[in-house]
Amino acid sequence: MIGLSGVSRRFGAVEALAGIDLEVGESEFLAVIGRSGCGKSTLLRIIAGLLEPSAGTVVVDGRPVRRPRRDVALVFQRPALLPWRTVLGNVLLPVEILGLPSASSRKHALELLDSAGLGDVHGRLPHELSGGMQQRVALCRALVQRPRVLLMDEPFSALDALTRAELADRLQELHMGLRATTVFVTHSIQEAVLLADRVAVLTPRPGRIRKILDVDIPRPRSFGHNAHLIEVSRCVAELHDLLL
Amino acid sequence: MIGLSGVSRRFGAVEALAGIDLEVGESEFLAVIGRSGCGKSTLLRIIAGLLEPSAGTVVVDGRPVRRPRRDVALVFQRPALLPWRTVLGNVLLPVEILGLPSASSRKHALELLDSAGLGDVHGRLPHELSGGMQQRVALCRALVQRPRVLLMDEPFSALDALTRAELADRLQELHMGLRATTVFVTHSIQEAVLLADRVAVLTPRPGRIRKILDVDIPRPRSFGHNAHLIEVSRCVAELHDLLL
Amino acid sequence: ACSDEAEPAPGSDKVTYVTAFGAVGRDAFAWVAREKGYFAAAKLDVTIQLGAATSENLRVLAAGQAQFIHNDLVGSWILAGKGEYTDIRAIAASHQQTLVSIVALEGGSVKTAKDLEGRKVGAATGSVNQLLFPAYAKRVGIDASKVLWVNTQPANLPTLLASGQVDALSTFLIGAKGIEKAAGGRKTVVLPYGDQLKDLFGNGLITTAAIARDKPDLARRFRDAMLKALEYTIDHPEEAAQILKKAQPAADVTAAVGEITLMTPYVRATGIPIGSLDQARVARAITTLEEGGLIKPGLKPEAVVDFGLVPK
Amino acid sequence: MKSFALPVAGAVVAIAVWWAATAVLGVRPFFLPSPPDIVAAFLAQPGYLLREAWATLTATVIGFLVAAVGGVLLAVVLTLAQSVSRATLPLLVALNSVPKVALAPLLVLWLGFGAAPKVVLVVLICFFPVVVASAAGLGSTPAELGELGRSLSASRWQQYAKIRLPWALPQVFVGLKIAISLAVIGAVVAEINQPNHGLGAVVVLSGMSFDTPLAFAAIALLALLSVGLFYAVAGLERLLLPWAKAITG
Amino acid sequence: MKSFALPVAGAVVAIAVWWAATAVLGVRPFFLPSPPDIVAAFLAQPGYLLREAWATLTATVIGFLVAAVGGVLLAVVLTLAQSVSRATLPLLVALNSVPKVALAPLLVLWLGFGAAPKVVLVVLICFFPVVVASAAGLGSTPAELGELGRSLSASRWQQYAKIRLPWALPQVFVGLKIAISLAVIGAVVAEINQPNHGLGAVVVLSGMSFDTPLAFAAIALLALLSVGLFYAVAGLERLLLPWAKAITG
Ligand SMILES: Nc1ncnc2c1ncn2[C@@H]1O[C@H](COP(=O)(O)OP(=O)(O)OP(=O)(O)O)[C@@H](O)[C@H]1O
Ligand SMILES: Nc1ncnc2c1ncn2[C@@H]1O[C@H](COP(=O)(O)OP(=O)(O)OP(=O)(O)O)[C@@H](O)[C@H]1O
Ligand SMILES: Cc1ncc(C[n+]2csc(CCO)c2C)c(N)n1
Ligand SMILES: [Mg+2]
Ligand SMILES: [Mg+2]
Repeated sequence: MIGLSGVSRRFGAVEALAGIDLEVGESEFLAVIGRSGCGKSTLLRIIAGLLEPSAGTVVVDGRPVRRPRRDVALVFQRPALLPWRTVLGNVLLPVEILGLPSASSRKHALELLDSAGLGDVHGRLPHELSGGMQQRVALCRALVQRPRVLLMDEPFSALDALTRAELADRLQELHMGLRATTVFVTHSIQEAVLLADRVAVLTPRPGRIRKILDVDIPRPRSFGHNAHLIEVSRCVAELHDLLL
Repeated sequence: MIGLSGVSRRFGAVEALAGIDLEVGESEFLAVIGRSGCGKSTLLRIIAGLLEPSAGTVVVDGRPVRRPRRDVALVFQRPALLPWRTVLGNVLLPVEILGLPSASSRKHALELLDSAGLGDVHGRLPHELSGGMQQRVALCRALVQRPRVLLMDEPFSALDALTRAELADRLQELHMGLRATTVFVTHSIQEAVLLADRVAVLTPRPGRIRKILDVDIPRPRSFGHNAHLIEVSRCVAELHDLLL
Repeated sequence: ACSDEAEPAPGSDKVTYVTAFGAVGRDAFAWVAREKGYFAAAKLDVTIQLGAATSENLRVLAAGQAQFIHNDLVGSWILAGKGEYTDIRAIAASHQQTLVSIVALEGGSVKTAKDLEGRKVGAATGSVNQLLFPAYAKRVGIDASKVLWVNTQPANLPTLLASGQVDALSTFLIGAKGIEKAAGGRKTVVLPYGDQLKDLFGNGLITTAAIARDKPDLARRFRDAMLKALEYTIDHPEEAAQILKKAQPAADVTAAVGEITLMTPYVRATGIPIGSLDQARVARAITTLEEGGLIKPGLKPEAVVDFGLVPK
Repeated sequence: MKSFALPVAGAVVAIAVWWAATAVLGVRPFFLPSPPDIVAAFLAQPGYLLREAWATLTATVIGFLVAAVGGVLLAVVLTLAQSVSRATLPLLVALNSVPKVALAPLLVLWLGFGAAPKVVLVVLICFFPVVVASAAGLGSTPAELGELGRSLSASRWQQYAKIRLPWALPQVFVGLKIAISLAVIGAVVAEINQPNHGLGAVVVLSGMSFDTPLAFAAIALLALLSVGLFYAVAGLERLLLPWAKAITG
Repeated sequence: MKSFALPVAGAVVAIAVWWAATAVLGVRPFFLPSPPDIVAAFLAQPGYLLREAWATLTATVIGFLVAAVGGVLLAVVLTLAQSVSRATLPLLVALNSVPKVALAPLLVLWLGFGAAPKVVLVVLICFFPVVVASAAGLGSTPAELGELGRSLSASRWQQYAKIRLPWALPQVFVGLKIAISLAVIGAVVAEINQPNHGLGAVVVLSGMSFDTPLAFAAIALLALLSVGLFYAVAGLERLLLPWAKAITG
């Protein structure tokens, strides 16, 4: 579904990404981890077609990426909400822009907000929300368009452990339902292991792929009850060492 | 050092905090955890003197808080960097405003940036930094003023596990050196247990103090080697249940 | 234009003079007076400022920013008669009759004054041209109220007529050459108010009552220098226009020569010196204004003219 | 209640100072009339003055609305295509620099004596601030919101309608607030040039007949009109953009 | 290089259209001179025209600088104290609404025939846009940066110097760009009223002598002057505020 070959990106003198080769299969869930500033966000923005690589090619669904695609949704690292729209209005933005059926999308949006614990605040404006609430709104906004490819940049970073676990559960369900190809940047190794089929580990400056680890733990996974403790620990430990 | 009694805060119809009673001793490190939107940021801003409580009183160092104090530093949930200042310029903002000695502060700032892994980017502008790098700049900015009270709102949320661990180590050292009274909001239970003398758990909407847990693990603590595994696990498990 | 090029003699009196309206032919004599050294000879250090319009000039005079102005006498007296600017004194008339006229294009709908009823006539907003029109209309026997006035700015008048937006203008007859130029060379029909309202003066030199009272010698020296220059100007229109052009490069020599030539008969009338202001005529002029309802009865000639200072 | 007290107090103080100045310095009424002179002049013919004020108001408002809509649209075009902006902005600046006083007579020439030249002058005078402020606003969308629009494959039109224009509105209103004041001036300049109707005509005609108090009564009405229109625009801003106030501090 | 090509192309096209219009329609030079007429008028007395342009330029620039500094300071005062703003803003709007044409003669009465009334008129005409735009900019600090300043116990002065004013600069420049165009107009209005010096005087005087090509030569110089000044301000903005461009998209 997603193929990168030899992708590099420079910002002036700074080399952010170098020689990235990566394949993400249809419906695969790939997590990306790496040190802060190693180029994770840059990688996502390149796949999303928001940024041109300095070298290399990006292919999504068999076609080279030149501009953003309508079937790809991106959750930004910062919520990027429109301050003049209510929570629901923000979630419905993609619906309006992509021209999705409005009645059913509205229902869908409200369901998503509900399952993100925001059912009762859908009429509020973003500045009235806490940081974590804003982040969840941004997540709902990406999910509402039922994308074929879902790119997420640390979508749970501002969330407490519990909310994060709940949403991770929900995301797994969704993933299984949508079968969207997912690239998920996270700084939490646990989260990567919990959610991903494979985990790509980037090296710091410039970001290169150090290793891609397969996570062979049966789904649905969870941390709540200490299921799969050993496999998870093994993966976490390995990833931890890889990050160094 | 910090005393809250009967502190509540409403935003219109929304009750964010209700009846908070809290004492933080001189040089104590208190972690605050709670579900997203439960009022953690609101609590910090009230202690910082940025927000008036709707009811109740806040005392810092024996005096009621009416406005921000010069010996209190706050790390915001969002980096809040000045886009026209370089990284170093941003870190030096409190130095200029508080009139701290400039030569030594500059040295101090550069040391802080170095230890946050930003030594080589101090001349860049914020928009050239990754999300995690921006967050670290904001952290350095708060530390440069050597505050007596340090209030931190999820300062590591955008950081990968490793950077986070390094900075947590560094923060423990600093804390032991500065002996600053610290209130540290986090959504990571592990982090709370690693760093705090006590952990306050807030209930969701409105935020009340459900419990304050003492963490009796000897310092310096760390997760890297599986030291204190049992105590840590016990604390983490208890906090996990308390969050529910 | 602000400083004299001819070196003023030491001990000269510094005065500021304001032209009637910008820097065109009718005002050229001020620069002639300077260029020919008449000011210097009279121990005057004159700063020439360009005037805006009748009332603006009077205001500048009243505010003490100028000591002498060149102004439309009829307009000035109307204002004096209304109780405004009562402390002004004319000391010479540069035009013995008013230059206000009806101007139309040859071949147009207005050939004589009789044709004006029901026509659009353009005039500078609120100008003396409009104020005097009822008196003129009465003399030529038309109904003044049947004329449709179009208010506009002075500079805009020729264009209005040339483009056919109005049928005629009420303006100074010396502008006729410019109007012909604007109309692409078409000739003009000129109907001077002066043919009917013979007692009204045109422009004149005006100073304040205070100067007339306290510094009559200064006023006389200034008046004589200016009148000498005025005479020289009408005798040498081309040279005067060149002098004007030298001081004011935006001026146009051809247009200035045209104005000077056209105004010559109004400057030099038989039997009286240039600049003359005859007391009996002034009284009749005031009567004309009173009859026209332009001022209330009671304005005395001495209140607007200092007859001790007029040329004899 | 309280929100009216301060502006009224400010006006009262200003009028008192003025009154005192005319009384103490013994200024002649035709240089500067005192407030009671002006009130008297208004009360002598309120119907006439209000009718002329209405004429000025309508021309001002129509011209302003045209300029507001046109200015925002032009700003959209200018920010859409950098090349268009590069090629036409200098011309726009050059055209704007032509003094409107000099233009007024030409407009009469081209458009006749009706309300048209007045409205056109209003449009010309208040177009530029709207364009400059709107273009600045449309160019100030934060990078993250710009990326949001692009990531959704929003069309140019959608990016403007849903993101850039709403974001720019507070700055558009800066342009509108400057423009509304200029609009009144534009109407008056046209009326001064061609004084058949409106408060500008009253100023000119009364000036000609040296009725300074009447001229000042007209100027006072003009000032009231300006203040009213300015606050109408400011009020509209408040109504439309509560979020803009909320995210600043 | 390329950055000059487009504006020049725009100007060339505009001049060509104009030229063609005068040639095809056979417009008489008195009404609308063709470009060569105007160039000829300029070449007939370039020294004179440039000297007058210099007079206009100096008055414009001095007045603009005074208004820029004063306007920003007043905006600071207005945003510092809501009560001051409430009490004085309406007066400011009212004063601004007085047509500058009507003011010009009064300024000559008060200040004489020198450059003073011209500079004052420039200040008056371009003060308001600077104030409105700067006040809007100073009021638009994001809540988080405002809190940052407060949390550091920054004094009012420090909050403005270190945070609010730098943040407002892009909007201050909107005001300055509008103001610089108005400044030229203000100088010209003063010169038209009192035509002893400057390009405005050339327009009036040549108009009186029916020398339309000369008037247009002066107007063309005015346009050049305006464009030059506008781009000088825009260039300064670029120089000072690279960050503002960088965080938008
Ligand atoms: N300005 C405001 N207006 C209205 N409601 C507000 C405002 N600020 C905060 N709130 C509400 O107060 C509650 C607490 O917000 P707060 O930001 O303190 O939460 P938090 O615990 O920091 O959450 P998070 O972990 O997501 O950052 C939330 O429900 C939020 O919607
Ligand atoms: N616009 C830019 N100009 C200059 N440098 C940039 C720009 N954007 C990113 N960079 C640099 O590219 C590198 C990678 O940035 P990126 O945002 O991709 O990191 P990241 O892996 O997402 O980090 P984090 O985990 O902190 O979000 C960083 O060193 C950053 O400074
Ligand atoms: C864009 C713009 N143009 C003109 C003026 C002001 N103005 C121009 S001409 C004139 C009358 C002069 O006779 C006035 C007041 C303005 N304020 N803004
Ligand atoms: Mg990132
Ligand atoms: Mg928070």
